Amino acid sequence: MPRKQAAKFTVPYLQILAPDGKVDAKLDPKLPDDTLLKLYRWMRLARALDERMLKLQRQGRLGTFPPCTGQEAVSIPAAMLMRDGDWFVGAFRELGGRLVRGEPLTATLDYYNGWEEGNILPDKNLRILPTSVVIGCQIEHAAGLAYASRFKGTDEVTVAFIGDGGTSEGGFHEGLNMAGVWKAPLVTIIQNNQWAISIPRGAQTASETLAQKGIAYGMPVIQVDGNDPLAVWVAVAEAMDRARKGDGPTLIEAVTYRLMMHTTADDPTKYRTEDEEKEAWAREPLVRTRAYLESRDLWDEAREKALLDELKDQVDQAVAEFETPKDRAPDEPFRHVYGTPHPVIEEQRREFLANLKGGEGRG
Amino acid sequence: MPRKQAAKFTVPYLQILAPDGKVDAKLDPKLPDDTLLKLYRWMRLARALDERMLKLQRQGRLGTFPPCTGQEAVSIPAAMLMRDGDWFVGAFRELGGRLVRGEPLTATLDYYNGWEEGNILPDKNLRILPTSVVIGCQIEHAAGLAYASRFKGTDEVTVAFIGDGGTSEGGFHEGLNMAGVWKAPLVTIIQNNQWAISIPRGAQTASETLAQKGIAYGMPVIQVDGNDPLAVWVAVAEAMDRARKGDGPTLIEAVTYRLMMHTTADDPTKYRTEDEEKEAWAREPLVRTRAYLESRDLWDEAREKALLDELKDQVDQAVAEFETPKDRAPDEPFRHVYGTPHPVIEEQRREFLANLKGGEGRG
Amino acid sequence: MAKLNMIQAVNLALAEAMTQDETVLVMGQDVAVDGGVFRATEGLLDRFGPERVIDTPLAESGIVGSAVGMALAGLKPVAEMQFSGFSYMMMGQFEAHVTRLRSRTHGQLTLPMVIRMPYGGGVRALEHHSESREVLYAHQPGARVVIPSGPRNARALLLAAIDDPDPVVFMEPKHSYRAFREEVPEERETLPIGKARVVQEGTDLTLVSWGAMMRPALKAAATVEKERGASIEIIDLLTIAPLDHAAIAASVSKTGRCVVVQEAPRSYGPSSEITAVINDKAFWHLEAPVKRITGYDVVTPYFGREKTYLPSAEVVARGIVETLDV
Amino acid sequence: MAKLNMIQAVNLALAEAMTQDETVLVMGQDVAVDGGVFRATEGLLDRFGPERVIDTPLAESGIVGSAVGMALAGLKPVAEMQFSGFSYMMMGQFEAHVTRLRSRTHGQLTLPMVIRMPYGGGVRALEHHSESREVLYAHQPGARVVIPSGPRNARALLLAAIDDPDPVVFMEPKHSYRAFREEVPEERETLPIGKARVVQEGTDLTLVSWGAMMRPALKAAATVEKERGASIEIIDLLTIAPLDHAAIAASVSKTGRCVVVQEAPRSYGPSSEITAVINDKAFWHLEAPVKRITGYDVVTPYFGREKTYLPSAEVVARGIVETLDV
Ligand SMILES: Cc1ncc(C[n+]2csc(CCOP(=O)(O)OP(=O)(O)O)c2C)c(N)n1
Ligand SMILES: Cc1ncc(C[n+]2csc(CCOP(=O)(O)OP(=O)(O)O)c2C)c(N)n1
Ligand SMILES: [Mg+2]
Ligand SMILES: [Mg+2]
Repeated sequence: MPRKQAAKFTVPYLQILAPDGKVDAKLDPKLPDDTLLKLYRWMRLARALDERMLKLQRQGRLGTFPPCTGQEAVSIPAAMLMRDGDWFVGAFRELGGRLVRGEPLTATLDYYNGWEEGNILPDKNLRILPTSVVIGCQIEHAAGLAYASRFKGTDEVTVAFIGDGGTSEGGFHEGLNMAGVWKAPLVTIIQNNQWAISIPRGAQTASETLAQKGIAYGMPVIQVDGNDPLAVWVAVAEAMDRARKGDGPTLIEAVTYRLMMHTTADDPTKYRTEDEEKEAWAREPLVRTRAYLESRDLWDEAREKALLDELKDQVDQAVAEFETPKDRAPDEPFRHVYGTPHPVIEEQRREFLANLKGGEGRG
Repeated sequence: MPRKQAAKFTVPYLQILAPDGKVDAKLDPKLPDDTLLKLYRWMRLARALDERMLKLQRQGRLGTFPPCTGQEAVSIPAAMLMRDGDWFVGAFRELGGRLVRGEPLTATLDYYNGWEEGNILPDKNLRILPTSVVIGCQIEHAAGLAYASRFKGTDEVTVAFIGDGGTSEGGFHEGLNMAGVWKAPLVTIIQNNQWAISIPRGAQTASETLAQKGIAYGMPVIQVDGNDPLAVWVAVAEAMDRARKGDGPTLIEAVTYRLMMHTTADDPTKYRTEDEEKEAWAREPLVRTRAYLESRDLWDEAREKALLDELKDQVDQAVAEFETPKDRAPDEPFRHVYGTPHPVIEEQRREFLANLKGGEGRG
Repeated sequence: MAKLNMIQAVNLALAEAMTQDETVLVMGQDVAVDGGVFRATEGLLDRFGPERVIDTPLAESGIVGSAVGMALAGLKPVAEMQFSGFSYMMMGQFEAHVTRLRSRTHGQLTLPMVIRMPYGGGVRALEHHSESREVLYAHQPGARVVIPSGPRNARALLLAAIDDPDPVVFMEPKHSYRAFREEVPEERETLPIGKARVVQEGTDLTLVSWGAMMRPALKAAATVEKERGASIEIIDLLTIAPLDHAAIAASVSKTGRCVVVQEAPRSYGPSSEITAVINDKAFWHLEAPVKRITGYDVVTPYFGREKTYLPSAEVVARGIVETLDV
Repeated sequence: MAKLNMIQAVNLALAEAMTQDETVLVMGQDVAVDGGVFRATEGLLDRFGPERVIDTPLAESGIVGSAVGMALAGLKPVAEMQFSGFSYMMMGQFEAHVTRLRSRTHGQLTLPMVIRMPYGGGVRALEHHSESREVLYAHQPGARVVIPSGPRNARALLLAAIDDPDPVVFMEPKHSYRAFREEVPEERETLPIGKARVVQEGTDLTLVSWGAMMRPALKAAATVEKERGASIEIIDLLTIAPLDHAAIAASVSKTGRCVVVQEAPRSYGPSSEITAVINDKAFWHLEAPVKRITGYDVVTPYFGREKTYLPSAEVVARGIVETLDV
C-alpha cells in the first residue's frame, strides 16, 4: 500500500585514516604537525600507563581496574579539542582523555588503589568529573552541566562518554532526551568497544548502529571509526562547533575495540576467541597513527624510541610518587558526610577512633 | 565532505479515514460490516462510560480518574485484534481497550473509587494487567510477557500502551531495547495525545516523531492517525502479524488528542487554549467513524439513538451495581502481603482489628 | 504577617530563595506553566522565567541526575518529584551520586541541591500517591531528610534547605498542604536543619512525631492531658536524617516514657531508629517500653481502606494511656 | 556430601531448581556465556540453554521489570543484579510492582520470582561494590529479604526462595562467597523463609547477626566464651524481612542482654529494628541496653579505608564484654 513518510534519517559514517595508515586525502583535516605530534604522544602515554597499571595490578600493587588499551583514539582527540571551562564527563574507560585534561597520573593510580584522594584534582576548575562507576548516570549529569553552561550564557561545552553497554540504561535515554529538549551544548560519545564485559554488541541492542539511538532525541548523529583519531577529531570538532553556537547536542558512535580484559578481574577467554582479538589488534589506533606521522615525515624509529623512554620515565616517576607512603587520616570519611558537622557523625567518629586504638580490628 | 552512510531509515505515516469521514479507497482495509459495527459500539460505550464517570466524580461519587475521551480509536481497534492468550498491558488511558478485552465496567468504577477489587478480573485468563500508574514500568513488564510467550512456543502477542510523556522514562527505553534484542512478540503503541499533564509534546522530546524512537531499538516503526480507527487497525494488524510470525516487535505512534483534563484533579485552562481544544474536537474519532459507517449505509440517526439508549442502560446498570453497598473486609490488605501467613503480619492484623473496634479512628 | 497554608508557605519560600539568589532554579514535571500539580510553584514562571523555572520531561532519574550536573556547575536546583511514589525511579542517582559526590572528592565537589516531594496519605488519591517511605532516603549517609509539619516551619526549613551546602530531601506531607493555616512572618526566617523542636514541654511522657502525623499526635496529647491530667512533652523531629539524638534523649531521660507516631510501615521504619536511639541514650530512664504507633507492614491500601490504615488520634491517645499506665 | 563454598552452593541450588522445574529461568548481565562475574551461574548455559539462561542488556530496571512480566506469565525468573550497588536502578519496579502485584489484585496475580544480588564489603572492590543496604528492600511490605551466611544455608534458602510464591530478594554476602567451605548434603534441603536459626544456645547474652557479619560475630563469641566463661546464644537471622520476632524475643527474654552486629550504616539500619522488636517483646527482661555494633553513618569508603570501617571480631568482642559487664 502506498504510504506517506513522516520522517527520514541517515546515519553518516566517517573514516579518514585506514588501519594501514592511508589517509583519505579528501577528508583529511590536515592538522598542524605539532597537534599531530601531541596527539600521538598522549596516545602513547595512555598506552604506557595502562600497560604499567596492568603489571602493578598483577603484582598486587594496584586494585582492580579497567584497561583502556585500544581505545586511545576516542577520548584523546576529544579532550584535545576541549577548552578551559568545558566539562569532561567520563564513564570509566577514558584514561587518555583524563590525562589530556590534566588529571595527574598519580590520581589515576590512587583511585584504582582504593583511595578517594584519587578523585581530588589539583584544580577544581579542570572540570573533570570523577568516574561514574554506576553506568548511565553520567549522561544525566552531563545534560545538567550543559544546561548550566547555556544558562550562564557561556559557550562552554560538555563532552560525555558512555560504553556500548551503557546505551541500554535508562539514564542514557533520560539524559539525552533532556539534552535534546534543552538544546544543550553536549557532545556525547559512545565508545562502542564491542563488549560489555561478556555481552557482545549484538546482544546489547538490535539497532544496526548505536549512533542511530540519537534519532530518538532529535539530535544529529554520526558513526565514526573510533580507532581513527582523525575521524574522531573531525566529528567531535563539528559537534563542538554546533554546541558552542547554540545548535544543541550531538551523538557520536566511535567504533573501537576493547583489546584487553573488561577489568583485571575478568577473563575474556571465557567469551571471545583469540582470532577475534587478533583481528582487532590489526585495527588498533596507535600503529595507524604512527604510519600516518611517518607518511608526513614527522616520525621515525629513533623518535619512537626516544618517546617511549621519556614516557617510561614519566610513568616510573608517577608510580614512585604513588607508592611513597602517605599519611592518610583513617577518619577522613567522617569529615565529608556533610559540609557542616553534626553531633551524630561526630559521636560516631569518636567511637571509630576509639575502636581503631582499641585493637587491630578497625586499624 | 563526502561521507558514507552507515544506515538509513524512514518513518511511514498512515491515515485512511480523514476527519470528514472520507476514506482513502486504496488503503481501506475493507473490514466486514459487523466488525465495523462492533468497533463503533465499543467506541460509543467507552465514551459513554467516560462521560458518566466524569459526572460521578463531580458529584463526589467517584475518585480521581483520567478521562479517555478522544482516544477511543487507539486502544479499541488494538484490543479487537487481540486473541485469547494475548496480553493487554495498558498505561492508564485505555478504557476502551480494557472493556473490549473483558474488564467489567464495575471493575473500572471500583478501581477509580479506591478499591483494589477493581483490579480483580472475572477470569485471570483475560490477561489484562492492572493499570500501571508508575509510568514506564509497563513496557518492561510487556517485554517479559512477550519473552514468555516466545519461550513457551506460543504465538501469543503482547500489546502495550504508553503516553507521549511516558516515552521519556527510562523504562520505555529499557523495555523496548530488551524486546528488540529478544525479537519478542510485542506491539507497543504510543498514545501521543499531545500532552503529559501540562507538558506539550514539543517540550517532552526534540524528536520529530515519537515513532522514530523505535529506530533506537532496531524495530519497525510507523506513525498513524490515532483518531482514525482504520489506520490503527491496519498498523496493529501488520505489527501483530509480524509478532506472531516470530519477526519481533513494532513501535506504533498513534497521533491523537486528550480532549479532556489530564485527570479530574487537573485544570487544562492553565496551560492550553480553547482554540486548540476546539480544533482537536474537529478531528475526534467518533464523528468520522460514524460518517464512514453512514457512507457504507450501515448507520443512521435512528440506529445512533437506539445505541445510545442501550449504552445508557448498560452504564446505568453498572453504576447501580457499583453503588450497591458491599461488605468489604477492612483487613483485606493483611491477607495479601504474602501468599503464606507470617506471624508479624498476623500480629499486626489483630492489632489493626482491635484498633478498628476500639474507636472510629481506624474504622 | 500573613496566614498561609503549607503549599503557600512552600511557594513563598521558593519565591524568596529565587529572589535572593539568582542561581536558584526550580525544575520538575509541570512546575512551570501549570504551577505544579499542588500549586507549589505557582507564579514562579512569570516572575523568574523559563530558564529558572523548568518544565522537564517525564523522567525522575533525569531530573535528579541533571540537577546533580547543575549543582556541580554552581547552580542551586530545587527539583520536584511530583509524588514521592515516583521518586524511586531516581534511587540510582540518589545512592550513587547525590549522597556521595562530597565524600567521593573529600569536599572538592559539592551538591547544594534540594529534592522536594509530596508524600503520605490522606488525600484519597490513586495508587502510589499515598506512601511514606522516608527511610529509603534517611538510611543513606550523605543527604539530609527534612520533613516540615506546618506552614511556618515548612517555609523556614525550605529556605534553610536551599541554603544548605549539601543535598536535602525535603518531604512535604501532602495531607497537610491545605489542612490548616498559620501566621508566617514576613521577614526571612529559617530553622536549623538537624534540630528537633520541642513543641510543648511536659514531664510524664514524650510524644515524638513528624510531618502529617503531628496533627493526630497533638490532638491525642490534648485529649489525654485533659482526661488524665498528664503532662506530655511533644517533639516534632523536623529533620529525620541526621536525627537529633540529643533532643530525644534529653526528653525521654526526663519523662521515662515515649510514644512515637509514624505513618510509614512499622518494620524498619523511623520509629525503630528512634527506639534504638532511646535504648542507647536513655535506657536507664525508661519506665515503660517505647510505644510505636505506625502504619502496618502491608502494602498501602487504595483510598477505600486508607482511613483505617492511617494512625488516628484515638489510637495514639490509647497508646499514650497504655504507656502511662505501665 | 560435598564441601562447597557459597558461590558453588548458589550454583548448585540454581542447577537443582532448573532441573526440577522447567519454568525456572536465570537472567542478568553476564550470567550465561561468562557464568556470572562471581561464577554463580557457571555451567548453567550449557545445561539449560540460552532460552533459560539469559544474558540481558545492561539495564537493571529492565531486568527486574521483564522478570515481573515473565513471572506474571507463569515462569519463575531468578534475576541477578550484578552487584547490589546497581540494584537501586530498579527501585521503581520494586516498589511499584514487585512488592505490590499480589496485594493489588488480592492474590489473583502473583510474582514467584527471586532477585539475587551480591552485597557487602571486604573484597577490595571498586566504589559501589561494597555497600550493605538491605533496609531499602526490607522496609517495603510485599517482598521477602533473605540473607544466607554460609554455603549450606545459602543453598537451602535459595531453593526455598525459588519455591516461594512471592518475590524474594536474595542478598548474598560476597565476602563469604569463597571465604570458607561447608558440607552441603546431596539430597535436596530447604530452610523455611522467615525463620531465624539459633546457631548456638546460651544463657548470658544473645548475639544477633546475619550474612557476612556472622563470621566476626562467631569469632567474637568464641573469644569471649573462652576468656570469660560466658554463655552466648547466637542467632543467625537468615531472613530479615519479615523478621522472626519470636526467635529474637525468646532468646533475649532468656538472656536479658543483646548485641547486634550489622555491616550497614547504623541509622535506620536493621539493628534498629531488632532493638525495637526487643523493646516491644522483651523489654522487661532487659538487663542492659541492646548494643548495636554497625557500620558508620558515612559514605562507604573506598577499599583503602575499608578495613577500618567494617565491624571486626575484636570490636564485637569488646561490645559483648561491655554488655555483659553492665
Ligand atoms: C548500572 C550498572 N550496572 C552494572 C554495572 C557493572 N558493570 C560494570 S562495567 C559493565 C559493562 C559496561 O559495558 P560498556 O558500557 O560497553 O563499557 P565498557 O566496559 O565496554 O567500556 C557492567 C555491566 C555497572 N557498573 N553499573
Ligand atoms: C514515573 C511517573 N512519574 C510521574 C507520574 C505522574 N503523572 C501521572 S500522568 C503524567 C503524565 C503522563 O503523560 P503521558 O505519558 O503523555 O500520558 P497521558 O496522561 O497523556 O495519557 C504524570 C507526569 C507518574 N504517574 N509516574
Ligand atoms: Mg563496551
Ligand atoms: Mg500524553
